[in-house]
Amino acid sequence: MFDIGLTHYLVVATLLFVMGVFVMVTKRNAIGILIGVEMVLNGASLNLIAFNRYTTGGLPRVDGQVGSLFVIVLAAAEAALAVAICMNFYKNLNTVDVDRGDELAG
Amino acid sequence: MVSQFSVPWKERGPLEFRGPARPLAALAVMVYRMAGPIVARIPGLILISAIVVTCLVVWAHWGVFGALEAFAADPAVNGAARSAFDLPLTVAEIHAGLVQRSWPAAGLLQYLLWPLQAELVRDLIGLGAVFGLFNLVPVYAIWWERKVAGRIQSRMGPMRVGGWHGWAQSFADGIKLVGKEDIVPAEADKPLFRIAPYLAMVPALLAFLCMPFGAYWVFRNIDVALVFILAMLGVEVVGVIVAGWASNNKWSVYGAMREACQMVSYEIPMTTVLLVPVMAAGTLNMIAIGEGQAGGWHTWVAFTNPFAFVAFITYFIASLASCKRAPFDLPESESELVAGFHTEYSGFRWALFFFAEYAAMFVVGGLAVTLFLGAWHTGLPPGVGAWITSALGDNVFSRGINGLLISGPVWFIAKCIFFVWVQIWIRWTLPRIRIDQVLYSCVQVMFPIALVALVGQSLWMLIPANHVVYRLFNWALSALGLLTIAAMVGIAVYGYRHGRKMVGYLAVRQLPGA
Amino acid sequence: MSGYETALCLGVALPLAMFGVLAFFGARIGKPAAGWCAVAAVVGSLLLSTYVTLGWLGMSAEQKSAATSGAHAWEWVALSVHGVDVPILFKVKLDALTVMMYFMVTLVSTCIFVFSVGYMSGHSDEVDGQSKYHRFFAYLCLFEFSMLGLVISSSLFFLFVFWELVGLCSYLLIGFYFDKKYASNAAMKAFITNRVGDFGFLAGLMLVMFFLHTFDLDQAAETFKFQAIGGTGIFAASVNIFGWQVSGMTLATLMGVGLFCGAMGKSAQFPLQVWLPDAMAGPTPVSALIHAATMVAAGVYLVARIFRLLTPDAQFFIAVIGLITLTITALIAIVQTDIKKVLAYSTLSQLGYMIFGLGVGAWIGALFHLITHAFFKAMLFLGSGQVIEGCHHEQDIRKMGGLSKKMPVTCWTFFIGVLAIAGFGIPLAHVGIGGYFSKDEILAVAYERTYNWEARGFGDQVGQPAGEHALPAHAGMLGATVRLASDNPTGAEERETAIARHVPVLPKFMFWIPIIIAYITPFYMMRCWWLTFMGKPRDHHVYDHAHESPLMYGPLVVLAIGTVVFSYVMFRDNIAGAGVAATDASLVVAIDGGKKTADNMLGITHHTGHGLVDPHAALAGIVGFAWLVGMGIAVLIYRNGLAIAERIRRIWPLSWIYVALEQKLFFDHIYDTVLVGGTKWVLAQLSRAFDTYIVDGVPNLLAKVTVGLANFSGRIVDAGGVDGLIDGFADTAQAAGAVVRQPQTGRIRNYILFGTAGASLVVIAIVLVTYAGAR
Amino acid sequence: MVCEHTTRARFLLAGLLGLLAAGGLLLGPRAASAHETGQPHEHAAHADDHHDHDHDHEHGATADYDLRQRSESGGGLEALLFYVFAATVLGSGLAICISTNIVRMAVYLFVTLSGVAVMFFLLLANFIGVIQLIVYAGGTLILLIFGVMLTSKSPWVRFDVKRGELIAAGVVCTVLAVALLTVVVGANWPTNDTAVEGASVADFGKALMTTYLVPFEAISVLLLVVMIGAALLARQE
Repeated sequence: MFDIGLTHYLVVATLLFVMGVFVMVTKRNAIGILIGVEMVLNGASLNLIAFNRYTTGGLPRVDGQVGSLFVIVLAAAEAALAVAICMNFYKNLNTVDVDRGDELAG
Repeated sequence: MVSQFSVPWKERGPLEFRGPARPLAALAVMVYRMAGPIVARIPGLILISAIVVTCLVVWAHWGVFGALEAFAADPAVNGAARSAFDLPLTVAEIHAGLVQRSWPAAGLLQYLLWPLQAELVRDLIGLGAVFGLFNLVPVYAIWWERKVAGRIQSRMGPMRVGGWHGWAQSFADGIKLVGKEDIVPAEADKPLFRIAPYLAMVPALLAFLCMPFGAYWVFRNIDVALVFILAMLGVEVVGVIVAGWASNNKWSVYGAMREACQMVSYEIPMTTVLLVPVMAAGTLNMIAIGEGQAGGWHTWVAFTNPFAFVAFITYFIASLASCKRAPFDLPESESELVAGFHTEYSGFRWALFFFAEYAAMFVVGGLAVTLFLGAWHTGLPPGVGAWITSALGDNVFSRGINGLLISGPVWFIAKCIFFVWVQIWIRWTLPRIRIDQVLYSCVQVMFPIALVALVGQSLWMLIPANHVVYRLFNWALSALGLLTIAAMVGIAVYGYRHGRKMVGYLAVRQLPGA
Repeated sequence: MSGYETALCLGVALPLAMFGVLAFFGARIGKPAAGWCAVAAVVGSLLLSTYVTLGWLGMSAEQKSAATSGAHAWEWVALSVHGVDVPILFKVKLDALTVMMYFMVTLVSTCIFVFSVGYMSGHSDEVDGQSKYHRFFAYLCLFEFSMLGLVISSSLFFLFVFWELVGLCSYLLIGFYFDKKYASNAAMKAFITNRVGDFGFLAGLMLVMFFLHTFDLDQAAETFKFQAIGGTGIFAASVNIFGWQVSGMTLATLMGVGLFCGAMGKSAQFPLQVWLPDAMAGPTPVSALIHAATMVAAGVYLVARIFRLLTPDAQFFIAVIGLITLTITALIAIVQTDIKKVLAYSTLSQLGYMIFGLGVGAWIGALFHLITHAFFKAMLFLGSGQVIEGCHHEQDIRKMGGLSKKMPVTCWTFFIGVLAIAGFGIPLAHVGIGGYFSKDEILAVAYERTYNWEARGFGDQVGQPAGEHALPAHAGMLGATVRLASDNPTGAEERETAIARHVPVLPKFMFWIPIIIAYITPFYMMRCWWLTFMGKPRDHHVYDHAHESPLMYGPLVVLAIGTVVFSYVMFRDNIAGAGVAATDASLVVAIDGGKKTADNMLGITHHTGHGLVDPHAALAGIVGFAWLVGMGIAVLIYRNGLAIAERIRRIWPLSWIYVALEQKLFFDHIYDTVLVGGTKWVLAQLSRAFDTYIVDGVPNLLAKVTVGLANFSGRIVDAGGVDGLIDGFADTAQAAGAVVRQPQTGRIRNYILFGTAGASLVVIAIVLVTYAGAR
Repeated sequence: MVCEHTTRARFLLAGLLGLLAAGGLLLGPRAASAHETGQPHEHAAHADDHHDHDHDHEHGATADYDLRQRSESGGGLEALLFYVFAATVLGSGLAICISTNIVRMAVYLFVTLSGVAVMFFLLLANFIGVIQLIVYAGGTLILLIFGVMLTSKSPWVRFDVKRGELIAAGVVCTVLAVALLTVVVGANWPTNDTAVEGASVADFGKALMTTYLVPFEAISVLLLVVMIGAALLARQE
């Protein structure tokens, strides 16, 4: 209970991931969905870091850290693009409610 | 006939303090009653003695911790026995150690020292020190700003509270602000409105945790301190933005959005130019970067080569923008947005924003000092310190004198205050610029310059340090910096000597009714 | 790498650097300053070339050969042809010809740069509010760089590179006033015409690379000689070009002709001469620098450089081309009324003379003429530019006249130019202006090749292509040095007999036509000069405006001095020195037509003395005073303006000829109709065919097929009672769709939800399987 | 316009996830202690390995002797910090799930990100933690809030989803969580945490410049592309 192991972090990461999915699924606000995505990504990178710390066998290995660095960078890029897209969405439909963007729906 | 504006305070009762403000106010008044008259007599002495006392306290801590370390390391002292909470030393062991090293009052000290070997206790002490400094800096910076503003506008600034040049003005204001009613607009997003000031202040405080006040005077010496402080400066914005948004007030939102875009864009050149000293030192650890400049005036990074110098200037301008000081204080521009993001704030929360702002000023000053202007070093060649050590022997006092004269937190804080002063000075000198100009200057001026400085530095590093070109630029820039400082001091002295006359002149001739 | 090479390379690099500066910062440097920057650059290279030239003049023969051979080479690319390495080396060609050309180019262009500063200062060079001034000088600098590079590069490849660069500069500068239609058209015309020539050049280059396995001029010559002796390589090869089997000597001829095509394009030889007159659309300094003095001469320079790769047939071809050019252009020049056009055609004619000279083997004479011509033609053009500038951009000589009082310096320097091109000199007294000697030398060699040749017992296989019969066994002696008797006669004898076998006797008209033209040249030049400067002013508006500025006539004076003094004193002997290399040719002859007596003309008269005439003596009689005659006639006709000329023009046969000449012998019309029209026609046919048979045809076909199918299905399948089946399907599909449509909400989040559900199912499955396995 | 039942459903779900979290955390150590073979007091030392005090530099003699190596309290401290920040992360995440006000969601996300950053610190990944703070909390999040401000009309605008969707999402996510937790907790991870201190920034840089050079460059190119693309998308015609 008092020595923290890999599993603890994995549990946190998992729950963060699931919450992210839940947010993605239950928000109608485009930026809300984006927030969900960020949560999912955070869960993933927490996972990477945890494994990096607990399975390096004492060596200062950085593989997982590099992975999560890339995750962070990609998240930033994706957020930039997504916000830009939201802007256009808002410009065209005057709302960020993704349900309004259904011109292409059958 | 008596208008409603005629002497309103006569009708009110005396000022009433309620809640947590009451004891504070009482304390402040008491302190003022006692300290005021004395301070009014001997302000300079008090200042110096305060510094000395501070140093002494910290040296005491240093000695005590060092002694504990030594005990724990010493097998003769440190037996196998474990004291409670798994601390390595028992009281008896500490007593033995004290006696062995013939410390005075071992019987009393042992109980005092025992808890200090726990990490947590030490951290709490250090935290207390940092927090105290964090509280002290804005209070005096605000007072100082008002004085400087007054001087620049040919008035005296606050003169009443506390006697000597109204030194206690900020305390009084603080008490007033604490005493004020805590107003939250009805249409505001209340939880966010309440939490925003803390979001703005806490990062500034956290940034203090990694500020290296001296070679060994840092609360947490993490290997990525620089990036950490930058991150804190960046995170501080969230508070501002949230405040602006939660106020549900168009001025506030404008201020917040300005802050957002200004901050996000100015972080880029700032971070870029900060890479220059990092490249020069080859580490992100601020202690290491500071130690690299111990070799005297000319080893300060800003003077090592032209690109570093450019980087220094660029960084300073960008830092003005990043802690939203004039001429970049768009988020709170009184002329357009009533008070920007803190239009709706008042009282304590408002004060918190100002704590955050002035602490941030101190932090960016500290960054500039640590990375470019020889951290906590006087600029005297290291030989002096060595001589002092050899003269007095390596003990607390020689270290103390070293720290006071050659390299130590005193100098660091002095330099930081100097930078705070420069920022204030700039604020009261330059007009505010438009938001588009702000962004233009960032994207099209600062960023290219920053890139040039970065590339230039990386090329410059190819020149060996004993190469004649290197030497030439190094000494030229050092001389330049020296001249600048000398000129500033000279002007300041001149102003100080003629200032009174001038103000008197104004007071006599220019004031209405004269 | 010796100091001279460095100096030359530096001199090449300077204008390039200045080009960069002007290209990037020219606009900021501003109007007069940019020009002076360019002048500074070119003066720099002039100083360098002066240093080289003086050093060269001071050298002894073996020092020269050492300097020539000891050149430093950089390998640029290493090609491999048939496993043989063909490195492309950059190497400074350091020999008399290079030095002289270099000096000439830098000197002339210095004058012209200075002139241009004056010329452009008075010009409106604005295009929609932007000044093109700096651009002009940037182009000039680029041109200077390319021209000098062309001169110093010893590798055919780099020669070609710089060749194209000068072409580009010529294009840019002709089209300098691109906002004017005619200018841009002229630029395009020049460029395209040059492409035609360069195509040939490229083909020749390929042949060189393919068969001689080198680009270096000297090596190529060596290899060529070797192959010619052994009958190997290109002489043994047999190539199928578009079904035309070419082999041996013919192939070598093709190579030479192909390389010569480049020269045809660049120095505007018949049939590609059409672009040069139009190129006068460019600013006058450009015409002077590029289209009179240097670039067009590059063609001649090229032929001189590849001289040793020629075969007798190729040389004959060159001679014929030169002959045609010099003839028709001289004739056209008579009727031109635009002062610059007159000069342009005279330039063409003189270029024709040079090419002709190389064709008949007057290597030294041709190049000598090239340099003298460069001086006086640059001077003439600058003079015309002065006139045009002074006369309010009036170019029609019929509107001028009497300008000698308004612009004396221009007038008399122009007159010196006229004398020079007219070949002013006193025969047999060995006095005269450069032009006289150079042209005299070419004609002398022509005379030698036509009259004395047979008498010397050469060219006995006239008309029989040299490639047909095997080369003589002692072909090793083929290196023909037909030079003065200074070297030992006997060896010379054998060599001449050996070479002479392949060098045919030329037909007589190849001597006589140039002679006639030599009479015409002074006529039209004098006409131009007289109409411009002498007589009574015919257009007072022009006359009143006329003036001249020192900045512009300064260069004129310099060039005049150059024309009178330099050309003979300095250049002749050095080019003769360079001629040593040329006379080393394997199959063709290079004759030194210097002003010597017939006896030592070929140094072998002591045993075949009869029937030989001293060509110079003969020429003295034939054309000695051609300049006097031509100019006299001109003065007679035009002394009182245009009246007499008008009357003459109306006489019947002349009137027709006049029209023909005025229409430039209809070359432009022919090209327009045949080439341009032809191309258009072919394209039209092709596109129409494509449109008809593919764009329309395919859809029509498809439509037919579709209609057929539709009929089939409609009549048989559908009517066959499939409807019920279809309806059944439809109902089923509808029912299914109604069910399946439910989850298709069109909302991404729902899809994410479904995805997540699927994922969780998968995970559960894995977990269950794992634990089942574990249990 | 907040409808009652949806909020109730949200809180119900929140409770459910909270229970799951607690269960996972309680379950975790048992599984972990079953599988982990690492020395307890050694990795107990990692809690605050960056507590470098001045005396560490000073008494080089005591470098081989570290107070915290022997003290179990560090382990307790790590556990404490971990639980505190795990609670922060999960709590704020839950708050995001529940909240309907987009700006509050963003603020909660800020808390989540900071908590994750602290967890990175606990996992000896200082550099990544700082990067998380500066890029995520300092950049991306501000970008998000920026987008919110530019796109929402008033702080009270909220879009609710249908109750059915909520329940479906809740069920699915619960199932997913249960499944994943089963795996995470039940699996036998090959842990050997003998790491005494995390990788330094220098190691990180070396790795980026050697092993991960290609992805690093690719990422940078991608960033450029994204920069241009975002500018293009957000441009005002």
